[in-house]
Order: sequence, then C-alpha cells, then structure tokens
Amino acid sequence: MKFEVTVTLKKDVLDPQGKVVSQTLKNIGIKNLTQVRQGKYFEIDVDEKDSSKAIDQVKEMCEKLLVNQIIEDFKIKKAG
Amino acid sequence: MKFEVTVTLKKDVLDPQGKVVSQTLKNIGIKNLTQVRQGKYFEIDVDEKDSSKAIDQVKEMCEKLLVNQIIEDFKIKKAG
Amino acid sequence: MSVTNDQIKLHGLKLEEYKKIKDLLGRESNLLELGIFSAMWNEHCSYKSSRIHLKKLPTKNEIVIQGPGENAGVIDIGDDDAIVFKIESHNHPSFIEPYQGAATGVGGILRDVFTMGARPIALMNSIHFGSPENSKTQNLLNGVVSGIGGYGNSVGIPTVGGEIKFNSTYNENILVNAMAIGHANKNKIFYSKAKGINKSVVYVGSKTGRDGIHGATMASAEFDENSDEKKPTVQVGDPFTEKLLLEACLELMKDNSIISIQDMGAAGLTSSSVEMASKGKLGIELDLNKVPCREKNMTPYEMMLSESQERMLLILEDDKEKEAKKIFDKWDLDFVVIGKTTDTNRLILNYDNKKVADIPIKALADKAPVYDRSWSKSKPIKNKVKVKDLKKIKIEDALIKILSSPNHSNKNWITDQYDQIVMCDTIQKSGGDSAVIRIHKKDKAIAVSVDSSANYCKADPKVGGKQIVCENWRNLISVGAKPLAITNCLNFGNPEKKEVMGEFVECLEGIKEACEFLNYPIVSGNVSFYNETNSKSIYPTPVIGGVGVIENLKKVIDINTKKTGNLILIIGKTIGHLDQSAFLQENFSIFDGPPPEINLTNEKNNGLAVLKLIKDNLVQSAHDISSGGILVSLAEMSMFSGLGLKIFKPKKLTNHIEYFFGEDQGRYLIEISPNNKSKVENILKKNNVFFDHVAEVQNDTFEIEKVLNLKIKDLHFYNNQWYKKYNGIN
Amino acid sequence: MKSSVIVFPGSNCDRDIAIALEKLQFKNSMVWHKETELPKSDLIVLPGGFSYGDYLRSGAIAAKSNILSEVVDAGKKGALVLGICNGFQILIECGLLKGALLRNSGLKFISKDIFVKVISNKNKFFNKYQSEEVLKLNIAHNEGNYFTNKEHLKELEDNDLIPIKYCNEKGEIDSNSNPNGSINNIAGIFNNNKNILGMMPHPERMSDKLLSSEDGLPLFLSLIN
Ligand SMILES: Nc1ncnc2c1ncn2[C@@H]1O[C@H](COP(=O)(O)OP(=O)(O)O)[C@@H](O)[C@H]1O
Ligand SMILES: [Mg+2]
Repeated sequence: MKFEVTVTLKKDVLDPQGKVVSQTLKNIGIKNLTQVRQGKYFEIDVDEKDSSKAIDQVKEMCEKLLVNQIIEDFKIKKAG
Repeated sequence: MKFEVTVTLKKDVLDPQGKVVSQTLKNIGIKNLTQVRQGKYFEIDVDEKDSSKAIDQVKEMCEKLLVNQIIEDFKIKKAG
Repeated sequence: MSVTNDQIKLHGLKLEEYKKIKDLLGRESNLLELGIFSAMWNEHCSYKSSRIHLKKLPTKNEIVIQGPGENAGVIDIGDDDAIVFKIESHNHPSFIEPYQGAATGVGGILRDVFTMGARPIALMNSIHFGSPENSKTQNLLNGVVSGIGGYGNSVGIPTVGGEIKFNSTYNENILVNAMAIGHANKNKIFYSKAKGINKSVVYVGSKTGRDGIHGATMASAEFDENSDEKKPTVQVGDPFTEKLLLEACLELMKDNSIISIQDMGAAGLTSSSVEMASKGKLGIELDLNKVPCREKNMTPYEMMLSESQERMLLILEDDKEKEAKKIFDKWDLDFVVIGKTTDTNRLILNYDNKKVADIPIKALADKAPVYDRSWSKSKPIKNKVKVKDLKKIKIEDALIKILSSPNHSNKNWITDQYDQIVMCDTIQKSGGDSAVIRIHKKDKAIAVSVDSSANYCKADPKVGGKQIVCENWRNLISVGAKPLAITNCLNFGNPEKKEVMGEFVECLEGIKEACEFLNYPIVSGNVSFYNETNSKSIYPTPVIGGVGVIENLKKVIDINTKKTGNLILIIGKTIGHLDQSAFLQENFSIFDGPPPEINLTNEKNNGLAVLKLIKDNLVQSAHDISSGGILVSLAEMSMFSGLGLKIFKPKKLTNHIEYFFGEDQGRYLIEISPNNKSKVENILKKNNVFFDHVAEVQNDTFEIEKVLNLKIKDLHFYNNQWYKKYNGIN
Repeated sequence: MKSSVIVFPGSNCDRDIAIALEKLQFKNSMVWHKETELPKSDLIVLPGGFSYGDYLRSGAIAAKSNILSEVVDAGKKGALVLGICNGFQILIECGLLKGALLRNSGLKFISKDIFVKVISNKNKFFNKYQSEEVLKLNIAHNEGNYFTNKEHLKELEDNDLIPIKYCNEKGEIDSNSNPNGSINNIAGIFNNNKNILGMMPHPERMSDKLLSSEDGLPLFLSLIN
C-alpha cells in the first residue's frame, strides 16, 4: 500500500528556504506570487493490506524519524 | 489561490536520502516497509483569481526554478 | 489594566520583584512592560545570582583592550592586531531541539564577535552529553553536531576544535557551549555604548517573527515534565542571512558611520536597545510600526520579546543613512530606521500613534535585582580510593579500555562534519592540544583551546576550578603559544540551592586564583544556571576557552612525533594520583576520591620552561598530560604520527599502574633530538624543573618491555571503533 | 593570465581561491553576481561555499543570477571555466555540465582530506600532473554524490572527460575510498570540449605548504601557458 506524506514547517516557524525561493522567483520575473513555503515529501510503500494498520505504521515512521514535531507538522494520504 | 507542488526524483535516479531513511526506519524496528523515496513539497500562494492562469504561473515557477527537470518530476494540485 | 499574579509568575518573576517594578515605575505595569522587565531581569540577562561573584575575577592586564561588559572580550596581540572572543551556552534550547538549538548558539556567538568589528576566524565548542546508553543521547549528539557544523560551515568560518564528553550527570540536561574568535584592527573596535541625542536607531538583518518568545526566560528556568509544552519557542537559524549580515556589517564598518552597534541576542529588541541606552546613559524611543515583521498582526509584546535570529541594532552618525542603506540593499537585508536616541533616560515605545510602554532605562538595567544568594561550603572528598584488585589488571588491557571508551575515542566522526579549513588559515586542526590559526597574510598565529573537568569540579570545586585554567594554559603552551587571556562559560545547577551556589562560588575562587597567578585574565564569558531537571543539578561544569599567541609561525609545535631515535622527556613530577582518573573510571567504574592537586608555582615554572625550549628550537613535538596519564598521552602522540615508542619503566615509582595512569598535574611530554639532550637538560635544571626520560621514538611498535606490545594500527583500531559502532556504521 | 572569481551571496571560498590564483601571478578580479558584464578573462572561477544557503538545490539559485548568462556564453564559446564544490553544483544547474550532484550517501556533511587519482592529464587543467598521480586534496560538502545516466557515463568514460577519481593513499579506486557515493568514484568532470571543469575537491586549500600540501597548485599552473 502506498502513501504520500507531506511534512511542513509549523506556522510561524521561520522557513529560510521558502524565503529565498520566493525572492528568487520574484527576481526572475514571476508576478503575483504571495508566498512560498518549502517542506518535505515522502512516498512510502508498506507491505500491509489492512489500510488502518498501514496508516498506523506510516504514522509511527513520521513520529519516530521523518518528522521533527517540535517545528514540523505532517499529513498522510493514501496514494491514488 | 493556493497550490501544493510535489517534486520527486525520476524513477531511475538514485535517491540517497530515501535509501538511508528506509534503512534507518528498518533499524529502529519498523516492519513491512518496502520503499521510501524522498522529495520536496511546496505550498505556493498566488494572487490570481483565474484558476487556469494561476496554474500556468505555478507551472512556470516549477519549470524555471523549483524543479530540475533532468532528474526531477513534479505535480501541481490546487490546495483544498 | 494591571497585571495579575498569575501573569507575573508566568513571566518567571517573583512577587517581591514585581513590587520593586511597581516602585520603580511609580505605578502598575502593563503586560508589555512586564514582559520587558521579565526579559531584562531574568537570570540570563541580569546575572542577578552571579554578578557579585564575577566582580572578583581578574579582568585586566597590559594586553586587555576590553574586558567583560561588552559583547565580547578584546585583547592585543601586537602590531595592530586584536583578537575578539567569547563563549556562550545554548544548553536549554539544544536539549529541546538539538539541531536548531546548537545552530543558533553558533549564530549568536558569531554575532557577538562581529558586532565588535572583528571578522570571525574560528569557531570552537564544548559539548557535554549524558551517558551513551541513555536513550536520548544518540539523537541529541547527532543533532547538536550537525547543527554546529550546519551553521558554521555555511557561514564559512572554520570549526577548528573543542571538546565532547559523556557523563550521566547530563542525561537530562546537555551542555552546548560555542566559542567564536575574531580578528580586528585594534584601532577599529566597535562598542555598544550609544552616544548623542536624536541619532537614528536602525534595525538591520532578518525580519522579526514569533520565534523564541520567552526564550531568555526559558534559559533561566529548570526543566520539568512539562517542558514539552515550551517547544514552540525554538528559534530556527538562517546561516545564509548571517553570512550576509556579517559581510554587510563589516563593509559598513570600514568607514565611520557607526556610533554604536549591538546584536539582538536573548531578549532581542528589548535587551539590545536597553543595553545601548543604558551604557550611553541616554534614552531611546522606538516606533514599533516600523519594525520589519515576518508575520501579519504581530503585537508590540511579540516584537519586543521575539528572539528571531540574525538581527542587529545600529546607531548611526547623522547623514550616514543613505550610504549605509546602500550597503544593506546590496546584501538584500532589511534596513529600517525604527527610532532615535533621546535625553529622557527612558525606553519609550510607540505603536499605532500611542505610547505603549514607558520605562526608565535604569530600572531595567542598573536597578535589576542583584542577589547575594546563600551558599554552603562544599565538602571536598579527601579520602583516597583503595582498589583491591588494582594490580591484577594488565596495563595493556587497561590502555585499550581507555582508548576505546567514548570519552577517549577518536573524534573524527564528529570533526569530519565540520569544515576546519575554509578561510585557509588553519595551521592546526582539532585533535592536537590546541587549534592554531594564522593571522591572515601574516607570519604569526593564535592558538585556542577549550577545556572543562566536571568530575574534578564535583569532587572539589576549588581545586577543579584551578585545574581547568591550568589545563587550558598547558594546552596552549604545548603548541608553542604564549597564553594571553580566557573566556569562560559557567554551567551550573540551580543557584537557589545552597550547595549549587557553593560549588559556583568555590569553582570561581579556584579559577580566580589560577588566573591571577598565571597572569591569565578573563575578558568575557557567560553564566548558565538552572541546568537542572526534576531537581537534579548537573555537576559543576565551568568551561574555559583560552587564547594564546604564536609570534613566529616557524615555532608552531604539534603532537606528532617526528623521528625515530628521538627522546621523549616528561616535564613535571609524577606521583601517581589515580583518584578521579580515567583509569579508575573506565576499568573499575570508580568515580571517587579527590582530584589531583594543583601547584601553581610548579605549573607556571614548568610551562614557561617548555615554552622557552620551544622558542629555542629544541622541541620537535609536545603534548600535555591530562586525562589517562602518561601512557594515554604517549599513545596519542604515536597515533598521530604513526611512529612507535619504546617506553621505559619508571626508576623510582614501583607501582606501574600509578605511574602510567596517574593524573598528576602540570606535566608535559616533549620530543627532543638526542643531540640536544644535554642542552635541554641544562636549561631544565637551571630552571628547577623536574624531568625524566620516558621513551624513545621507534618504528611501528608501541611497547613497554614485557608489559605491553601493540602495533600503531592496533592503537588506531581500538581508538576508532566506538563512534562507528555507536552510530551503526560499518 | 587574467582570472575572474564570481562571488554569490553565500560564497565562502572566494577569498581562498583568489589568494591561490594571485600566488601564481594571475591578475584576478572579483565579480559580484549582480554584474551584467564579465571582465575580459582567461579563466572564470565559480568558487565554493553555500551560495543562497544551498537552499532549494545547491547551486540552483546562483544559476539564475545575472552574471551566469555571461558565464554560460563564455563557456560555450570556449573560455576556461572552473567550478569548485558549490561552483561545480552551479555548473550543473546552469547546464554547462551534465548529471546531478545528490546528497552524500551518508547524508552527512563531510569535510576531510581525501585522495584523488589523475585519470587524464591531456587537457588544459591537469597537464602539469603525471597521469595516475595521486593527490591529497580536501573536500567539504553536503551534496557531492555525482550521478548521471548510463549513456552519459559511458560518454564521460570513453572520451576522457573524467580527469579525477576518488582513491585511497595507494591510488586504489574502490568503494572504501569513495567518500560520498559518487558513481564510478567521480570527483570531477569536463564538458565535451574540456574547457569547463567541475570538481568537488578544493585545490585552493592545498596551495600552501604551511597548511597541508601543495598538491593543488599544479592545477593552476597547468592553466598558465
Ligand atoms: N563568567 C563570566 N566571566 C566573565 N564575564 C562574564 C561572565 N558571564 C558573563 N560575562 C559578561 O557579561 C556580559 C553579558 O553577557 P551576555 O548576557 O552573555 O551577553 P550577550 O547578551 O551578548 O549574550 C558580557 O560582557 C560577558 O562577557
Ligand atoms: Mg551580545
């Protein structure tokens, strides 16, 4: 079963990358840009047929390793 | 209008991060894990009401800066 | 609208303290003012528990240009060169978020150095973790190390050394102390003292966000089970912006537009503006609507207490704004005039055309509480440990055990994550006794070392305090440097406890005594109290960062043995003090007994003699003897060079274990050519220095006849295993 | 010889390389990234460091700067271009060199002295080295793990476009002597014309005996004809 996990910085936490990226986009002529925030993305494949069990496993991965919960939030989605 | 952009390494490109992450997950006792691939995630906010114009703008950002199309693919989604 | 008792407590202030605030204001304070007071009056900013003791330290001599009281200390190293340096703790933030905590610690100390007009030329650190088996340690270790590297590497300042120690006393409270060293022209030092009325107060650097609001308060509060709730106060560092800020500030400093400059560190805009005004005996008035903000709808309270990183406050000469702004524009940094100096002696804050705070500067600075906290005399351990099975242990096994222990293992795993070479002036990287950094384009260098000995300080605070200063002095001498001055970071538990305060007072007495005797003044420092979790304080851990000068680059010495047939002499007397030694800790898990005594007269005499021998070109390599005693120090020299040693048995001391592993102080190993033997011996005799022959350099084998026989590659093997295993690398 | 060192916000080896070049009597100019014109130069250097904080992808943002289009033009016309470390990453991002520099296989920043073997000295940059010579250089990077597709790899190998590979002290090229996971131990590559070189190790850090070795100097000497 495949999952897509997105990890984003919590609101109000400084995103130095997003800041530089959005400045650069403006510099190279992109208009109407309000904000860019950068996060991480994982495609995770687990060998488990039970969907709720699988989600629990992915959640465990996030909590134990993938996400720094002090500054980041995460979302798990079953891949289409 | 808000968009979510995911950028992933092309299939045949080595993903050293994904590899180490999945090894580490196994080491800390996660079972049933088949594969992890790591990518980037952007939340992009554009000041444009016309949805198709906005998407074009985000696409332009991807092509001009956010994505290295030699090794990466991307997907754009309107944020819920 | 007055503040409630709950709000007062939440701000870490005592009710008596609030009473004093009311008296100083002549009225109740509003919430914003309370926040400002809490930031200025907390332990971290006000030094309320330590101030009266710090005053006793020696801080002046002929080479000190600026002692404590500024962002960093400044010393004169001859010609027009000045060295600017300071050490600072980031313990609590690093425990909560190791990567960002350590990274922002490095960022903060760099700003302290470049605000004074110095280009940073090196970074050092002292990091202490709990026992490796503790479940939190590995994650903290990895995070802190990559945070330190991540920041310094990116800014492009070499991280050239430091120390790392494991001890269960830090299980719930790690120590992360970062030191920065900069180089300036001694006639172009910049200070934080404001001068002149109606001068522009300028905000430069990153925008203000909601980072670390109450960070300074956090640094002064002990941890408990609820510390998790304090998490969102973590600041995120942006080394890229720091690099821009560094270059922009140094560019602006080339002319004379800056009257006063101060980084925004703990308590951000509050402490920087108050500090400038207080030192200049002036007032300051700010228009908070002008403060560059990252988020919408930030309140005055948030702006004043935010600890967003990579920001500075400047006071500029008249008519210099335009040129200055050009520089900051070039580096893509905010540059906004947010206020002016006044003659009111008050901090006045305006927001939306209303006055939102009005506080006498004196109330925030000079009138901050100072406590003479009660303290109890420590009871130094006097009884020596008796070990029954001492002689049953084989010297070879004991050596291997020490070399492969976490505390004595090779630290390459860590230092390979630090760029030690960038700037191309690193003459000696970490691994030796001191780092050596050339003064750019000159023929001279400085040496830097960072040291601590928590176990010694716990067993006997005063002796421990003396010992670290001496060990630090020795490390500088060992590379051929003349020790000049130190900075210190005093990491202690809860000062409201008598025993902890006692440890503090006595450690400081020891430090003072040694510094005075060695003419080794303290020019800057930091105090970190409340290193305590669930009422358990850490061992007293003062950290000393010393700087010395090497006037001629040809006279730099390292610990690499050079040539077979050369002799190794030991300088200083060996009695065989095993208590508190690495030997007892690693082989018997004994952490008891008194620390080795310090004899300051011998210390100075031995050190100056070694320095003289180095100056006379009589020494080919040198190493001080510290943790692990003679045998471990010899092994370290061998591992560095790849050359073996034939080690002689002691003539007098019959207990070989005591001889080889004792940790008597004031000792060095020096390598000399046999041709210079009598010359060296004469100098040592003339100076009343005790010495002996301990070994001869040979190929490949590290041996004591019939006792120990190891190949250098075996030494490497044992010394290199631990980190790899610990981090699961094959 | 005239050289230009391009300075980006976040570059931090610009001063180091300038010193090495000046030591060999190059007439060097520092060129700020916002400039729109390159001074006339025989050699253009993109130095190491963390341009734009290495944010997004290392080198990606610097590749969009004003001056880079000038560098690309000059490179395509045959000017000598040298990208070291972050400079190599920029050359890849702007398309002057092919392939990708991924995260180090150990996912950690690595800074240490390493060895590389000169695989090919028949070019402008390595002609003062012996073929097969083993050099001690220093690396310091997060993303130096070179990767490219099979066809391009073959092209590189077949046309002598890989001048240096990571090896051990004895010159053996194997996985133990590969610090970052680079494919085929590649430490640097050329474009097809061999006028553009990208390399991860820092030759400028090995240009002063007092600091370590002088193994980096012949590279700059090679350029002086
Ligand atoms: N243990 C100490 N020894 C000497 N000076 C100290 C010590 N602790 C603090 N200081 C001095 O007190 C002043 C305030 O320090 P600190 O609040 O850490 O400064 P900053 O706000 O720049 O971080 C500095 O000048 C510092 O050098
Ligand atoms: Mg400061």
